[in-house]
Amino acid sequence: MNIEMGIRWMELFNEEIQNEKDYLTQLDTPIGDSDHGNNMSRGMAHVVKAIEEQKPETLNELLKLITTNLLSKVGGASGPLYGSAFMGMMKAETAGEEWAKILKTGLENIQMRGKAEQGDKTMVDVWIAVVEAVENGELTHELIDEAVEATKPLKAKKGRASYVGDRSIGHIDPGAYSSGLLFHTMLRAEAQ
Amino acid sequence: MNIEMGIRWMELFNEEIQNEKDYLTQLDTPIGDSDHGNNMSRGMAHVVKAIEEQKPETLNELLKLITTNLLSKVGGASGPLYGSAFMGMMKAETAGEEWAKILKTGLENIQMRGKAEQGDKTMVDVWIAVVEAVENGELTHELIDEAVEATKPLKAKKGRASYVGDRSIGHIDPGAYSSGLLFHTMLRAEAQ
Amino acid sequence: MIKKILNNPDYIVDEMIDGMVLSHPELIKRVPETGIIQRTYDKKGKVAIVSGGGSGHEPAHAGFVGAGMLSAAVCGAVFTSPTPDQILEAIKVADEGKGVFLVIKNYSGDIMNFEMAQELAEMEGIKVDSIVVDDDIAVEDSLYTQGKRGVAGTIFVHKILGYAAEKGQSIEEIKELAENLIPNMKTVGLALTGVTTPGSSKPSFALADDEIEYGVGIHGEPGYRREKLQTSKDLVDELLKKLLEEFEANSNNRFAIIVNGLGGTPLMEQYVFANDVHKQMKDNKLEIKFSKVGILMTSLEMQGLSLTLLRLEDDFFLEALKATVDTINW
Amino acid sequence: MIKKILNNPDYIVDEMIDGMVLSHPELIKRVPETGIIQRTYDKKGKVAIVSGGGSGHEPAHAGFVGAGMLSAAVCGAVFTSPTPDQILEAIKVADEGKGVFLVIKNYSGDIMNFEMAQELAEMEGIKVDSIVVDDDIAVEDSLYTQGKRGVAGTIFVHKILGYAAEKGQSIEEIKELAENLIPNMKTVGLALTGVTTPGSSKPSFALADDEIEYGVGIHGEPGYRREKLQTSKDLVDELLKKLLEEFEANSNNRFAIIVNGLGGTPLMEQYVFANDVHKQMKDNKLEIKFSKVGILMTSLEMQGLSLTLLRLEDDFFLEALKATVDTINW
Ligand SMILES: Nc1ncnc2c1ncn2[C@@H]1O[C@H](COP(=O)(O)OP(=O)(O)O)[C@@H](O)[C@H]1O
Ligand SMILES: Nc1ncnc2c1ncn2[C@@H]1O[C@H](COP(=O)(O)OP(=O)(O)O)[C@@H](O)[C@H]1O
Ligand SMILES: [Mg+2]
Ligand SMILES: [Mg+2]
Ligand SMILES: [Mg+2]
Ligand SMILES: [Mg+2]
Repeated sequence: MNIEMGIRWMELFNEEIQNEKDYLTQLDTPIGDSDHGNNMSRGMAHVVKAIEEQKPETLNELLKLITTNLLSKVGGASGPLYGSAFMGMMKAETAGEEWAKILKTGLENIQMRGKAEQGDKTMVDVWIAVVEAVENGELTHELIDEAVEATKPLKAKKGRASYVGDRSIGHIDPGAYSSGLLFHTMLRAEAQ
Repeated sequence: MNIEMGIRWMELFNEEIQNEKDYLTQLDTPIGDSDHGNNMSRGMAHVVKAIEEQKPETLNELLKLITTNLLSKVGGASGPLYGSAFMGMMKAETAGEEWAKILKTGLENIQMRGKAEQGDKTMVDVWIAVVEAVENGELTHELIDEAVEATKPLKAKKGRASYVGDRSIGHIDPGAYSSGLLFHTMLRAEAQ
Repeated sequence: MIKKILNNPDYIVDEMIDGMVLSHPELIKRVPETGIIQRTYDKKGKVAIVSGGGSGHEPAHAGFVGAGMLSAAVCGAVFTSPTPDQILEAIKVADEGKGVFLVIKNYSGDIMNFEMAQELAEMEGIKVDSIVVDDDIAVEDSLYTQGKRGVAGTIFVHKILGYAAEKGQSIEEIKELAENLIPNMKTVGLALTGVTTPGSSKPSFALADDEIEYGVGIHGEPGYRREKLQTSKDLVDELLKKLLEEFEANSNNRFAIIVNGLGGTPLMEQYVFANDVHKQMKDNKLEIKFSKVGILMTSLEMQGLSLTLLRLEDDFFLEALKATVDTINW
Repeated sequence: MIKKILNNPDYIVDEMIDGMVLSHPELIKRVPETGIIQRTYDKKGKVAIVSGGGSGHEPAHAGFVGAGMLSAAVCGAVFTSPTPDQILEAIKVADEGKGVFLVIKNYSGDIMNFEMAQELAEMEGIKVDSIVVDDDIAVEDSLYTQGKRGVAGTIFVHKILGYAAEKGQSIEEIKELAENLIPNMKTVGLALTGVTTPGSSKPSFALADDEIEYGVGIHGEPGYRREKLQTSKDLVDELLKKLLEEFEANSNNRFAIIVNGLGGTPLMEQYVFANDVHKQMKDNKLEIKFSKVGILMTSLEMQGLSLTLLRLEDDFFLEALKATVDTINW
């Protein structure tokens, strides 16, 4: 990952979020409160606008910008979680870590903030699968899709979806889906 | 009219009102506020209950009982109007007037209270037609029906129906219809 | 069918009154076996302000009974004026020896029942006077109709007359105040849905999924025009234009306003609408000195709202509106 | 499609806040370019109580900002917790030098955002403490869920802590009071309709024309059971049974209650329901010392209501509830 790739990544991620905004909200309807599409769309619009205006020149500047914008524009549960993820990533980047370790630190920060474990049917499930695959150099689009899809049969134990208990079974977790988009676009940005 | 006939009249009128309660409310929907059925039903239920309990022995006692119950139980526009009608009738009866004159005094009291003229699309239209026919000794069921039906093409100038202006045209006036029931049952009570 | 939380439509008003009194015993009490809600407040030899009308408009009027506002409110059946005997009883329990002033909304039924009660009370030696509120400009005022209806502006009348009474004004002064107040107050409403009375199966009128109706009354009376749903800005534009036409050109540009929810419209939407009212009044160089936003005079579960403008011709109006009162819902 | 009065769903909260502030400039002001509503009331060196959360629950929380209740409220997007920077800013503007006490509803989003704000404020040297309100017993509390939600009871928390702050209690005393209060307060709700967020085309859940749902949340979260519509008596019976099971047997039988309309249910129905609550509480030999009926914590235009019981373990609770405040909507 470098600064050009990182900017491309955010542009692609924003495009996907705007395209899939309604679908994200739709996922957040049976097991949530119908706002995940709006939340991510608002946040990512600000991220790309800030990139255009502030023209970050290093990966570290970019990660910092992503962090502040997600933290201050998303709100809800996903705002502090994605915000914490990028804050952790920024710190690991400052410490000179490599990309796999950077992503892993992002995941650790999500878990520190949200206390979710694997199998709780949250974005954490996707992050765990992705971080492991990146560490082994085997991240693929298929693997991401599978990790997202794998949240479907689970019963939610964290977040709003936990309120509906057994009725959360059979639905993809919206935060898992948006994290899927994050990593799909990461792969595409790296490949370009 | 005498006390037995009068009691029969109220019993028959009450039956019709309860049977036609929903229809009266339906008439009061496009050009009113959907309560004429409820109002008349509540009032007449109290009238027959009071007759059973108080067993009036003269026509005058009966008219007084009808007056108080309609005045204190109906409310809305029809309560004071029917109440005033029977109050006038009671007074005319006290003065020893004959039935045609008694009914005419009822009508006068309605007009004194409500200020409606013939053709304003109210119960007054039916009362005028009926009083005239009784004076001439030619009241029939057909004549009553025609008087009720005749309110349909009119534009309302009094009461709630006047708010809808031209849109009141084409609907039978609910108070005219309930007055029609009053006089149909009067004829039937007299015939029995 | 519209879903409602109730037991039996025939007892809905009765149970509602009991619910109010049980919930607020420190402020109000029920005159037993009547639809009269009276304040618990000690009598002090002042003029009593009494109002009433059909039910289904809550918090009007019982929610405005208390120190500084109404002495008593008479609750009729749903959308049905209360009867003269009930109004008479309210006059009697409210009287503090200085006379009773009735606030009547301009409907045939209300006028006739209150008039009869007034006659009966006067026969019993109680001094009674009254004012008829007819703020709803949606209906044309002419010799050939009942005239304009009384709607949400009635709450300002309660507040301002209630203050005058509390200040110790005589019934004659209150009458004069009321006669100054009414011509300066105009209201117009709009509905997103019709309304279904408890126990009926059909709404008063039906609007399509993208329709609104301008100029509806508070008893499900249809209005003056049906249109496609528009933005809040455009709704305000229509209502404000309609209202301002009714005020004569005048150097006095100070107003008090009510944005009144009709029962089913949430506060969020009422405030978005209020924001547009404030902005457009400013564009018209008109100053808003007092705003009241919320549910004050409703029509059961109707979605929609009304806008009231009161021109502050008299400084006393504003002083009265700002005074604190002790009621459930002001 | 559900009809709403608005201009653009993206600006609905922004315009609502402007509408509130323009309508009540004597009570509240907006911190420019934020979703923060602050009271105009002079600072007096007391602890500040700050609350907030997603919008769409009006009058909560901005309607409870004012003397004797909240110092500030932070409004997030519709059904979306506000962000840490906004909460931090609210803490800063509210602080009177004696520390800031946060009232947080138990949702992942709220907890995380408020927690981050608290960390940031403490880094800036402001004393901050907080309580998490989780009164909604419809959701089972277990290690495997987020736990119970914070709903209408939150308004009693604002009122009681606001009174304590006004009385000059320290942040430690307020924390202790809050910790005594929360376990004594339980709420459960029911819906007649689902709810549609501004801009979406589909409701959160759909109920048939004769169905209700017990145990819904205030963000369109479905509840614990769906049934045919019943009488008010039966609805109260179900909710009360469910609530009373949650209270340990106790010699103290004095309660305060909230009958809270969810946004689209008129006051008339709320009072019919309140009447049944009062009667059935009495049948259970439980005494109601204080009632609050009306719209306090809504869910946009949802039809339905919730019932809150607060056991009056401490005489201070009742004293605080009865105190007068100067807010728009208490
Ligand atoms: N404690 C948590 N840990 C990890 N992820 C969580 C947690 N709580 C919620 N989430 C994620 O957040 C997503 C919901 O985000 P969003 O809808 O934007 O916020 P909210 O739930 O506040 O409405 C869920 O789908 C889930 O993936
Ligand atoms: N001023 C009036 N004079 C005569 N009849 C009237 C007048 N106003 C109303 N009515 C009659 O009353 C009927 C309506 O009665 P009702 O629905 O019970 O009362 P409300 O109009 O108060 O709801 C009308 O159909 C009409 O016949
Ligand atoms: Mg969500
Ligand atoms: Mg009628
Ligand atoms: Mg009526
Ligand atoms: Mg949310």
